Amino acid sequence: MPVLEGKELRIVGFLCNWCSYGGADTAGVGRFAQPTDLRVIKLPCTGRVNPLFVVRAFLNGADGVLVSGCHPGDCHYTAGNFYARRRLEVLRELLDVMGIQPERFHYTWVSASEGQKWKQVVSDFTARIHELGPATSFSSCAAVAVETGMKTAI
Amino acid sequence: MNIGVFVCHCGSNIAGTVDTEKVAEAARSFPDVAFATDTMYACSEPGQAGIIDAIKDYGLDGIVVASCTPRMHEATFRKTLERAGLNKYLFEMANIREHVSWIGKDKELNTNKAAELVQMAVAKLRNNTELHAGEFEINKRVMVIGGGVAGIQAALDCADGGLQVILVERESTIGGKMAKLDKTFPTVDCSSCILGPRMVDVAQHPNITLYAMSEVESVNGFVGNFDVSIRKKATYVDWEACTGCGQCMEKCPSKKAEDRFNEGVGTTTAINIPFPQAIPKKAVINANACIMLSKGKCGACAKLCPTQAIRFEQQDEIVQEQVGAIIAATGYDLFDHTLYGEYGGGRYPDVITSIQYERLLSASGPTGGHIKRPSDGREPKNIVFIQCVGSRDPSVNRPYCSGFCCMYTAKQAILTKDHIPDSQSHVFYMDIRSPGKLYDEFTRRAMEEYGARYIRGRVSTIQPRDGYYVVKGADTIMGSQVEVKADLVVLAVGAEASKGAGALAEKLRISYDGYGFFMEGHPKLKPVETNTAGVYLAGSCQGPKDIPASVAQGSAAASKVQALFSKDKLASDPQVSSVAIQRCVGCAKCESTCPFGAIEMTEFRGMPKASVVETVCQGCGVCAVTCPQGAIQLQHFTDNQILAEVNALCPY
Amino acid sequence: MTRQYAYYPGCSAMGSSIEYDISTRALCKSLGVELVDIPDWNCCGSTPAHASDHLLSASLVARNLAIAESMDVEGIITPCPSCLKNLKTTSLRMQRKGFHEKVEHIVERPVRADLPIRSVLQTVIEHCSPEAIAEHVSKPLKGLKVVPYYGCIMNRPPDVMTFDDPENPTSLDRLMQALGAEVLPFPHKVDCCGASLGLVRRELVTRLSGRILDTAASLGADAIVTACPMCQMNLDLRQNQINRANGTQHRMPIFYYTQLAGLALGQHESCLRMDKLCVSPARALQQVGAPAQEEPAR
Amino acid sequence: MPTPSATHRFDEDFLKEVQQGSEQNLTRCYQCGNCTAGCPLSFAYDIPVNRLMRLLQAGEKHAVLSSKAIWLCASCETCTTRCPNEIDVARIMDVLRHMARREGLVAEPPVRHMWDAFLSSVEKYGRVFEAGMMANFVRRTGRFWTDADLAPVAIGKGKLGLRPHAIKHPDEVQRIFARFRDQR
Repeated sequence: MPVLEGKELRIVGFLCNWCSYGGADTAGVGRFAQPTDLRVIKLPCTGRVNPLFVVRAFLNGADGVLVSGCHPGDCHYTAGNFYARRRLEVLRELLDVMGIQPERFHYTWVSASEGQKWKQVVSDFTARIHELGPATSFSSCAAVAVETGMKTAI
Repeated sequence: MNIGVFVCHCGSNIAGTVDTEKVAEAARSFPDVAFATDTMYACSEPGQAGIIDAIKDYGLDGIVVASCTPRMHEATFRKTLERAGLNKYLFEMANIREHVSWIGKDKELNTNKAAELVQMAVAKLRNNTELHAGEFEINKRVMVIGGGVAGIQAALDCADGGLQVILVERESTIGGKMAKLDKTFPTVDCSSCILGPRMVDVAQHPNITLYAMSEVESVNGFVGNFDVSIRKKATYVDWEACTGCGQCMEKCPSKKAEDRFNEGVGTTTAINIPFPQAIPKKAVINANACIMLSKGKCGACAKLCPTQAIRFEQQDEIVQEQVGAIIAATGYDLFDHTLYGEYGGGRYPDVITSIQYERLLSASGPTGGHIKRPSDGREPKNIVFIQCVGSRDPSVNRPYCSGFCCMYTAKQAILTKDHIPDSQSHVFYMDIRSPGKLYDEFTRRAMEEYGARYIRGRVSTIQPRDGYYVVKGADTIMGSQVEVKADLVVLAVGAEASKGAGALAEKLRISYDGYGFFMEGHPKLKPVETNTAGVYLAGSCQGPKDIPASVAQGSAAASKVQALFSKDKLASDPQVSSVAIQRCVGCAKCESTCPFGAIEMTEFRGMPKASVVETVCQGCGVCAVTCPQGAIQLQHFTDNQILAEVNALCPY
Repeated sequence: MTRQYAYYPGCSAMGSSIEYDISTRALCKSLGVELVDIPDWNCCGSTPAHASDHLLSASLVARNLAIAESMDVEGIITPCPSCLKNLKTTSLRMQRKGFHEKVEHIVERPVRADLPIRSVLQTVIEHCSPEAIAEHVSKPLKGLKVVPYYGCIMNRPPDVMTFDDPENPTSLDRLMQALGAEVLPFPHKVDCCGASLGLVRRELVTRLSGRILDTAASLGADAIVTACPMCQMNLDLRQNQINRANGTQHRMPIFYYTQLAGLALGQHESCLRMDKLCVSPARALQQVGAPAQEEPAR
Repeated sequence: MPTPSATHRFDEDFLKEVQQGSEQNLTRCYQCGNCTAGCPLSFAYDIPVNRLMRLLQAGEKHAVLSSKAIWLCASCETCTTRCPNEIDVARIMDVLRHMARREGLVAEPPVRHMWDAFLSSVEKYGRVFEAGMMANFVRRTGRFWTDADLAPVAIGKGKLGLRPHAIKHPDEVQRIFARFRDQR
């Protein structure tokens, strides 16, 4: 089922189960109104986020990708978010090369208690993506090329 | 696969802003979906029955429920599947309440989003496989961190239930804040008379090992098998030998040491036993104040100690303990009133905190229970109490109500009248918050029987004027300024998270809120659990609480531990990593990245291979991203499963 | 090394607080703080302006800011807290685009509103530090008991003034101690003396200022040290009015801190203009062995 | 001030105007009374500050704008400095004075005259001419003996110049006043 033309853009979120997913729940329980574009994929930890997931999302037509986990030091698995930070920093460098605007990608830390902050993060990022507008789509062959290149890069 | 989809109305919580029928209809067009319907309350008895029937009637072998957050009801529905004879991991949830219906009003957008989340769940479910939990042994010992009234209650309940308890206390004695109180509201019974016996029970209980002057250094492992290292801070006294006779205190020449137990009201000796009922009743040397330790000469205590217990050379010591569960009961600290420059910022000797006043009231306190002004030892006649100092004050980032100040202030006003019959108390308050059994009656007594004058308004400033203090406040009900002459001003300082709470939370891997209070598992339904299995909360470390509430939570946490330990083995979570041996090239990258050391390198037909120790793996999935071959995968969160979700959302 | 600042004297410097201006210039000179007057500066509008309209108030200030921005200086400094509050408030509010445009439209010139703005007191304290000043003291104010009176707006509101503690400022205390004076703990450091209502409601002023004088006297102070022209004029020029209204006999000298500093640094009377004070400082000055002033005309 | 009746008309536009003009959120006030407690001039007010804040919340336009208190406020910033909810009360008092002027409700005319006298002096010379301003004020209020006792002392001390210190370009300041007037 497609995004509602003109109303929404395609934004994918990868959230860790312990902090940010809880933060998003807290925002919901607090009835903090947010734009509806974002679709959340729940993972145990941002340490599980393979940069490939992000790239695949973009290649398949995502207009924005948001990754959010526990604050540094608060990781439920002690170090998962540090691994995530390192990998995502590398990814940010590569996005440009792959022809993806780096501004379309953002990662941040939101704890389970920070409902208000989560609302802010979602609102700001969604606004940013709407400013950038829809991403240019990739031809399937280009996509394959990029992904294989990516695999070797990481 | 035959997938059944159930879209929950949650009354009007979801159906109010999501067209659940439409979502169900959309779901029918998704691959492998054999059955889809909306339902009033999926979690209710009939709701679950409906799911079970559908599984039977339509031969479903996978279920998606679109309702609230999985953090709420995933466990519920997994049980439902098991009751229907399905493996509980053939289940996915779409969160269309917290993430959809509660955060947006546009029904069209919400409905569309809900349908997409269902589609995503279906896509993942199609890649799910049956998983089966293993079992592992648990260590039925429990560690309680913090020896205040909540920790004492938890420790005693666990110990009485036959569990081995490790009680870790930062100070040299247990008792916490309650041990410093003179009387307790609303009964005005003596604090040490009711707490004292419980403290003695702790000391004498065969099942309790007490580490005083100790702090948790690090925590490793997981529910059922935690490895804790505890730092026993140097006391410079051999506690095996020390009998607590107290002769050392009488002879110690250094008498200007900070008196922590008496909250800095007066000073004490460098070698010190905080108070007569201390548990353990052992001497501790304050290294900064000790002449021997700072200047290398003196040793008076060592000379006269009847049991030669003094050890100037003593060092901190690290001890290891294994436990299966942990109860955090680290309590709270009091707001630092020096942030209020308008109240003197600590420059006025006779402007003191409420807990300092408790020490003045206490018969075992520095003044032997006689209320004396710190400045000149005079007995005050006019005492002003100022409430909400560091509570309900956004300008110092303390917008919350500390809950118990109204009550202890009323108590202190009553005790003041008892101590000094010809005294007059004034209480500046914003609102009197006294919900609780016999609480409001108590505050009324302070006014009606003890003549405390309550003034509804905040105090703007306190100014000293020859020998007394002018308290400038407002009476908002009368609609005017009021100035009260005071001999003594008592600030009802609010509660805040105890120092080091954040650091401990990080060691325990639990979350804490913006103020540093630990986060409970669920604000309503999991008041003493945390999101980390095997770690529980008791008392004010979770948020300001009075004594009855702290005790109740101590018992609640204890009973949670008892329930956990009622089984001899725990089911291990099968959502752990596993290695596809034929794809593994034995590069050992995963071994080096695993935060838990859950991966061992083994040999298989002479080739090095990684293998996962399932009971140690916590399921973070860091290894899965590290593996260049994609050989190691996290069960239930495999690359394929996650990419299926991505592709469902981004189909081009 | 010397530092150049755009100097904004404020209207009172031309009249009621001329000795503050003179002694300020002298002190700054001796401490290597170079003052360059803002050419053709105009009145900031003080309370009458901001109490009448914020845009008018800001516009009057903005003209001065614009002129100062054309000078090569580290920032703007002024001895008067009232001017200081107006200048700082304006440059803060002009950070907001809409307001900025309105103001520029009215003053008809570009205004950046980005120069740091400080009081002379803050500059002296932070640029030279009391300790450093102590080394230059040739005539320590031994035995002189003073209470420091900062006035209500030298440090408040804290978000705007961002200098010293809003409830218990200590910069004057430290400076006076460095000069050898004995500083008494004064509870009314930041209390309002009511100066702005002097003309219209004298009975209010005599009450507020009376309390300040009473406490200072009861503490055994030889003098009050001020940093505000309004406060000084109020407590000094009106002291007889205050005495009459409250039935008191205060003869409390009200010094500007710059006068006492100059005195301790051995500056000549022509730099201090003690003769401008209405309440004779003679006794206080004799205490520190300074040449007695002739009893000024009354 | 008239006691607001239970069925008083809540003037929402008034509340909005105050909040926009002062950039303060009045719903933050929880009536602790700290502003009143610290106000040095409360003893002279007809309505204490915290009550003014309450009347604002209740949209009681007339009661607020016709109060003496808003004119006696000395802008000493004590309320602003100590408000636990970080409301800039002094700034609100400013805004109330602005509005009262526009509504022609000035409960303390002398204060207004003094300020006007001050400002017209500034408009004329670019700086305040203290003696001139005094004269102007006396003319406006007919209070001939205002501080008459101080004049000789002040003059004797050379603190009350009898000639204005006009700036070089008073016209620039005059244009500021003029442009300010016609943009309103």
